[in-house]
Amino acid sequence: MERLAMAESEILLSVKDLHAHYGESHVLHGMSFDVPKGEVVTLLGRNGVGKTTTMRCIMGIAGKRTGSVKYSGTETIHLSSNRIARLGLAYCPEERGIFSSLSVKENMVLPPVIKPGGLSLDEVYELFPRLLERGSSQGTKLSGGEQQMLAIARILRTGADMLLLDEPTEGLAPVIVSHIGDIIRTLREKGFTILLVEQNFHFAATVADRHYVVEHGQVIDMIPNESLAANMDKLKSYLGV
Amino acid sequence: QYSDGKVKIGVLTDLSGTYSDLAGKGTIVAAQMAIDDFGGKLNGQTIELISADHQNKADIASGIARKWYDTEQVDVIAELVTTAAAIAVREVSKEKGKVDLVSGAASTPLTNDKCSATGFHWTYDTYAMAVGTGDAVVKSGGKTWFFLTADYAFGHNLQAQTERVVKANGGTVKGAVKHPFPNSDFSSFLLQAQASGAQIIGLANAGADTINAIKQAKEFGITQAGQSLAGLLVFITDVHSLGLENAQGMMLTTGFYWDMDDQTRAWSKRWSEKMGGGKMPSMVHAGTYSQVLHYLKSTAAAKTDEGIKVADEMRKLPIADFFAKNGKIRADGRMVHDMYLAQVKKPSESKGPWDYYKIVRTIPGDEAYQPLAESTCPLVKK
Amino acid sequence: MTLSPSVPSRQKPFILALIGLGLVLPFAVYPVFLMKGLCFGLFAAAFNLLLGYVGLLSFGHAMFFGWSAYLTAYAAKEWGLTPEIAILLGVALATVLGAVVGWLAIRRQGIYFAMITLALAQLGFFVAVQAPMTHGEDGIQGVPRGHLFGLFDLSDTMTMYYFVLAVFVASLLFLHRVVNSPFGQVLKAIRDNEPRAVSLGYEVGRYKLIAFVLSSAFAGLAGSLKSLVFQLASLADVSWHMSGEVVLMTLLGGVGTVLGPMVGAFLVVAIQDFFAGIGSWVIIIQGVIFVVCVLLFRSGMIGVLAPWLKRRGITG
Amino acid sequence: MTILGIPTQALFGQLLLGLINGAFYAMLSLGLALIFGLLNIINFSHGALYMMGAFVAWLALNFLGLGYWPALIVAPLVVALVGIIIERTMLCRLYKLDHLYGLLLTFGLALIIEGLFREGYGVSGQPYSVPKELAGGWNLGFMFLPIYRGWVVVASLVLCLGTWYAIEKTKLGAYLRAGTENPTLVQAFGINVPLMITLTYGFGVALAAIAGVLAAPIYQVSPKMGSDLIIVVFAVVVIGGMGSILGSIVTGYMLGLVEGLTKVFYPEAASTVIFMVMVVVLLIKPAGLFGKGA
Amino acid sequence: MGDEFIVETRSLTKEFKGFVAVSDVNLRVRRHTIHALIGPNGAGKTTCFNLVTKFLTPTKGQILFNGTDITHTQPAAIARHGMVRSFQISAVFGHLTVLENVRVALQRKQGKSFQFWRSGECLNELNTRAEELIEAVGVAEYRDTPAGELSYGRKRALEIATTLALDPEMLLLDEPMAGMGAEDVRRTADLIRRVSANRTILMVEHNLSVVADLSDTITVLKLGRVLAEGSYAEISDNPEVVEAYMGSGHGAAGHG
Ligand SMILES: Nc1ncnc2c1ncn2[C@@H]1O[C@H](COP(=O)(O)OP(=O)(O)OP(=O)(O)O)[C@@H](O)[C@H]1O
Ligand SMILES: Nc1ncnc2c1ncn2[C@@H]1O[C@H](COP(=O)(O)OP(=O)(O)OP(=O)(O)O)[C@@H](O)[C@H]1O
Ligand SMILES: [Mg+2]
Ligand SMILES: [Mg+2]
Repeated sequence: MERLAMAESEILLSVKDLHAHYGESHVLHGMSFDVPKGEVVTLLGRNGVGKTTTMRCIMGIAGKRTGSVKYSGTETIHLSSNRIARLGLAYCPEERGIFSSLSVKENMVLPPVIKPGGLSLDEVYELFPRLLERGSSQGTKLSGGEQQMLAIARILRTGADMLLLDEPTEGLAPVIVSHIGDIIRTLREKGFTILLVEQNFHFAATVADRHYVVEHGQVIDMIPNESLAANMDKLKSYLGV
Repeated sequence: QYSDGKVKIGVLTDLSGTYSDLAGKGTIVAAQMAIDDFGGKLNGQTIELISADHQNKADIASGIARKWYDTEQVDVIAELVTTAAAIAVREVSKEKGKVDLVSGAASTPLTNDKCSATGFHWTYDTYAMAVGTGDAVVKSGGKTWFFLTADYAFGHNLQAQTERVVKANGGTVKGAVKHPFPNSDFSSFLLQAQASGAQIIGLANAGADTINAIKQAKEFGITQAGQSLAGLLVFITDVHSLGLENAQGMMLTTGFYWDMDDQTRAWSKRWSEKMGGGKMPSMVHAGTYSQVLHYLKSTAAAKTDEGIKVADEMRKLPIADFFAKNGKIRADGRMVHDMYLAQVKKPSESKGPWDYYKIVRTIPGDEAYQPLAESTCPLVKK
Repeated sequence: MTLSPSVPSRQKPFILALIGLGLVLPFAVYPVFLMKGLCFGLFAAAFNLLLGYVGLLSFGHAMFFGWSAYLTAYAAKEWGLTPEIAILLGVALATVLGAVVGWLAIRRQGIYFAMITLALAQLGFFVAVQAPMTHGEDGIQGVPRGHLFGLFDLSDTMTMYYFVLAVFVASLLFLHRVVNSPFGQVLKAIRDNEPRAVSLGYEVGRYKLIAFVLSSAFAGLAGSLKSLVFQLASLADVSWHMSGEVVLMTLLGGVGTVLGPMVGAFLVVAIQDFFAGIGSWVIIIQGVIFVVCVLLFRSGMIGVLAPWLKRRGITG
Repeated sequence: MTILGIPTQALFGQLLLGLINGAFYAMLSLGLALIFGLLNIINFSHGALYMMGAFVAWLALNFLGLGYWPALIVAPLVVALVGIIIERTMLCRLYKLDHLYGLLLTFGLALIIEGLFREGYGVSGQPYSVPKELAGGWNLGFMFLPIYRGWVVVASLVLCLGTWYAIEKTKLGAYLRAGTENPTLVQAFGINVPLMITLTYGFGVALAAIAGVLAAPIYQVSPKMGSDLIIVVFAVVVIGGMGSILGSIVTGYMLGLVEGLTKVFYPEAASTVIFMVMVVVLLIKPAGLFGKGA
Repeated sequence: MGDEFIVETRSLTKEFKGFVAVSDVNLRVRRHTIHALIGPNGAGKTTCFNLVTKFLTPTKGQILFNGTDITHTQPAAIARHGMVRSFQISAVFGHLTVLENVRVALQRKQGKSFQFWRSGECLNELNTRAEELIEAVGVAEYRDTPAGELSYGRKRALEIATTLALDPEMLLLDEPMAGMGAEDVRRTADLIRRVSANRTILMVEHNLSVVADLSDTITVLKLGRVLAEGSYAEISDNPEVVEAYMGSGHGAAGHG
């Protein structure tokens, strides 16, 4: 509790009344939530409620967006995505976004280092040894899970303080999932702030500090991880489990 | 009897393509000058002029001709650079019984198997080119020939005509190479010509192709090494863009040169002014003037705009204007007039802009053009 | 290749009104111009079958158009065949060429498909330049229109017009049918996601080939008609400019729409017709129109008009 | 000595000439491949911009008195500027769409540019003379090689290899390639993709402009010089493998040679042989000689 | 092998430029069972799938389906023989509506697909069946939405409906649950169980609770080779499997 109180004074990312459209369809209806510095925060919700869209809005790559997204005090809603990234955000997309014209190694070193403080290449390979073995292979020739690893691995080098991970455990073997859990915890120790979208709330529970529940493009509830057990029934009904 | 009470002349030419300098807008201006000089009116009605761009394509030419005859009450179509377009229009004109006047196109089929009772070929043709340039070159010692030929009907036709003249004069043809049309790089073909060892490299092409071939021959030291080039169809506009430096000494045949006498100079000056200055007319421009004027005179004389009657009248009337001093039209539609063999001046000889030619010889019309007896035109009674 | 979505228009009264218009129009507008529009409209519609519904951009359709035109012209002029037989011969040639080119090209996609078709069409062009039968630059001129079925004198412009209109309407209805048939549905699926279609058990290649052959046959039909209307078959019909023109017509009108290609064709023909007299400007104006269309009216004329038509309840 | 009835001397000559043509193909297809690679746009106006390069040189000479060497700098800059304006005002609206729209737009632009130059300067071509320093020629024994043509080959080789090195061997190249596939994501990594795209386009057309200046003394400076070439250059890019930098360079030179040989044995087919090669290559190697994947 | 096994591979091997992705795999899938293929990432599961459905050509080895050798059969033909697959990365027809997506699959059996002269109306007779299918996977409310606009999870559901529409004898599902919410996972699992009657299913899935729940037999691949095979209980007792795949803590990080 004490930590939470302290965190409130240090909000790293603050989303207020965010709206987004894809063409005619209105997808986010006034999304608002805060991510305190140094925390791991998840967005939970059923399929299609707008979790991915929220992440894309934060990164400035969703079509039409209005409202406010502040990152460490800077309003980003009108910035282009490269400027946003340079503020210290890094994004691991749901569809992975591995480049087929680049080798695994090239994919790995592609995102430019934005600030010091990221992991070194050796550290990254230590976390994902499989990627070293397949280094010269064409990016998209990797298996689904390997691509997922690569997508996470490559943003760890950039030195971004805040990581946006969209379903990072999808398609990964259970060993690797728990491995990723370890990594997220390690990153949190190192002071990274992480916004996580997850379907698997059992997993989310092992890494997160708090959970926002999303429905119809809005945040409808916030559950601190400590009180997750107490709120399990409520959560299950939100997620339709 | 004027069918619709007015006379309307269509100038169909290349306004945007390769031949738009040697023909193009200048022919419209020339036709308008002919109308003005005629008095601008016929039978109390203003003579109308319309023009269009056939882009050197047979299909466009034929489409426009058809539309003009069907919907625009056009009585005659003039100029028609490029054989393919000229033939296309000839077919339509024949079908509709209208007169067509060819100035820019070169090939001899227009007065042979493609001839018609209402079709005329005015300014020059490949036969005349061969007689002029081919003959002169052989006689001045160029006995062995190699041809660079544009690979389409016109190029083949020009090569064939020239070969005939060369052989008739005791020359020999060592070979020929067909180059794509259009073509910008002649180095390879020139090298083949060089390897043949022929004294003369005959350029059976036109416009930009000829220009490029000449420039590149110089670049590759072919002329310096003793072979000569013969441009078999060269217009003054080509000489202009080659520059005298590159073109000097070349023999060429033309139906008209602006600086021949007072009449030609006067007309050319007028034309040049109307064109905005800085240019002199090619034979195609002058020919267009001449043919339109003759058409108008004949229509007035025939007192009708019915194609076949006007055509008959045209054959009867002699042609005497600054372009053709003693022209006459034959049964096959050929307008026979004197041609000129010219040599391009050296830069030092040139006194000013467009002072390009020395006229070497006048070729009498009957010698310049294919004898009627050889024509394959069905209209020629034998 | 994903292009603007299709705008179905299946309202019968609207179509009937258009046909009615087609019947009376030649009394107001120069019929040869209308015939040209119809021929190119048919050509564009055939092309659209491939681009709009299979997502294949052929850059060599002039080959079918042009060679069919040549054979029809040759058959009518040199062999003196009646127009319907000459047309059938032309279409048969286009179909065979379509089968060969299609067989070679459909294994590739996207830009490679476009380039293979272009390359093969260039070979076709080369043959046309070299073969004596085509008369090179001059083309086959003065083609007799002859008597349809030995009965109707096509040299009469109006008779010719109604013949062309009939063929056009029948062809367009047929193509419309193809697009909305079970076969057409599979084509759309293939366009969207080819491996998935394979996994559902469709021999993707065969569907594409059939579509290609149909498209080339109709392109051939358009070429044959054109050669009779203008009594001329020329190199322009087989050149890559013609292939490019049909792409432009289709895009201007609206890809994947039934009426779009026709509208585009009339538009292009009208532009060429209207600006024919003014030299280089015709090129510049065409260029400006393409640029404007691509930047502002991307879904083509029909795509832009569709919402408007819909509001008025004209199209479905 | 003869090979297939052609004296070896002549054969060498033809091969050398082929190489010179190849130098132009390589420079043009390189720019085209670069633009296709990053913008996914088939730049139909490439030929027109090449022509513009030559015209800028000609205009600079006739109106500003700037000679060949300054033109070699000025023309690419001017054309790159035009390219950048085109990219910023028009092409940038098309990236999310099918290639086809880019093709159409640039096709339209090509018509406009070419039309304007035709309107202004006619079509018969303007002369542009070889710079004094490069006049004359070497007698190689088997042929007379104009020094200027030798210079063209050297200049083109240096340019092509330099570009290739910058793109394949540096980080910049990786950005370019990744930007082709998923520009949104690359930008979300903090790279200014729009700027990169604009500069690439500018560079690509500047290459075309340099080729144009190099061509001016050899051919006429004519509004048509680009449209004659563009289809062939497309073929070169496709044979090399769309978007492959090395592919377009090597194929450019190679096809120049093939074309040169065809001119000896069957000149009528010289303008078609490239398409024959293209059919064969694409049937055997669907992605082109140097292309990856299909 | 008679009737017992519907699919059998013999020494199946696939190399990519010197890298062996699948090595000497002998897989036997018993008729009318649900057979799961699991293994660490990059073990070669998808590659195995691609080999069996002929989207890849094996370097070595043989594949039998219903006793016939299909090693050299075309992929589309395999689908017509009754073996249909889904894809790991979702695959729908983006411009077709949800209903049309399913109908495209139903249409194949109808046998009218080459009939380009027939009106599309004749496809409406398939609507009832198609609606049942989209209802079953829970996307019925999007019946007329273009599939491209669905969220990821719903695309997956639609893909399963499309696959089922072919009523295949043998179904290959590559990670059918990936990206699905817990709710959908449960519904899809039910669906798979329901459709498994009279069918054989081979599936790749990382969601262990689903695997445990559904599968009769499990084959574990590792580095392209078969590591173990058996029921869930047998597999989860195998220390090698636990180490290579499940991870010691898999209970804690377990799937919903
Ligand atoms: N490109 C698009 N065009 C139109 N609608 C879209 C598009 N992408 C997403 N949508 C719609 O936006 C809504 C939110 O999608 P989003 O991808 O953000 O959901 P999500 O919460 O991430 O779901 P999932 O868990 O399935 O990934 C969905 O209803 C979806 O159908
Ligand atoms: N076309 C290819 N070229 C080269 N290597 C490949 C190719 N396809 C797959 N591989 C390699 O083969 C191995 C097995 O890949 P596969 O996709 O079968 O794994 P998987 O078991 O399905 O893994 P996941 O659970 O992550 O999806 C991987 O290491 C991958 O990099
Ligand atoms: Mg999502
Ligand atoms: Mg896999």
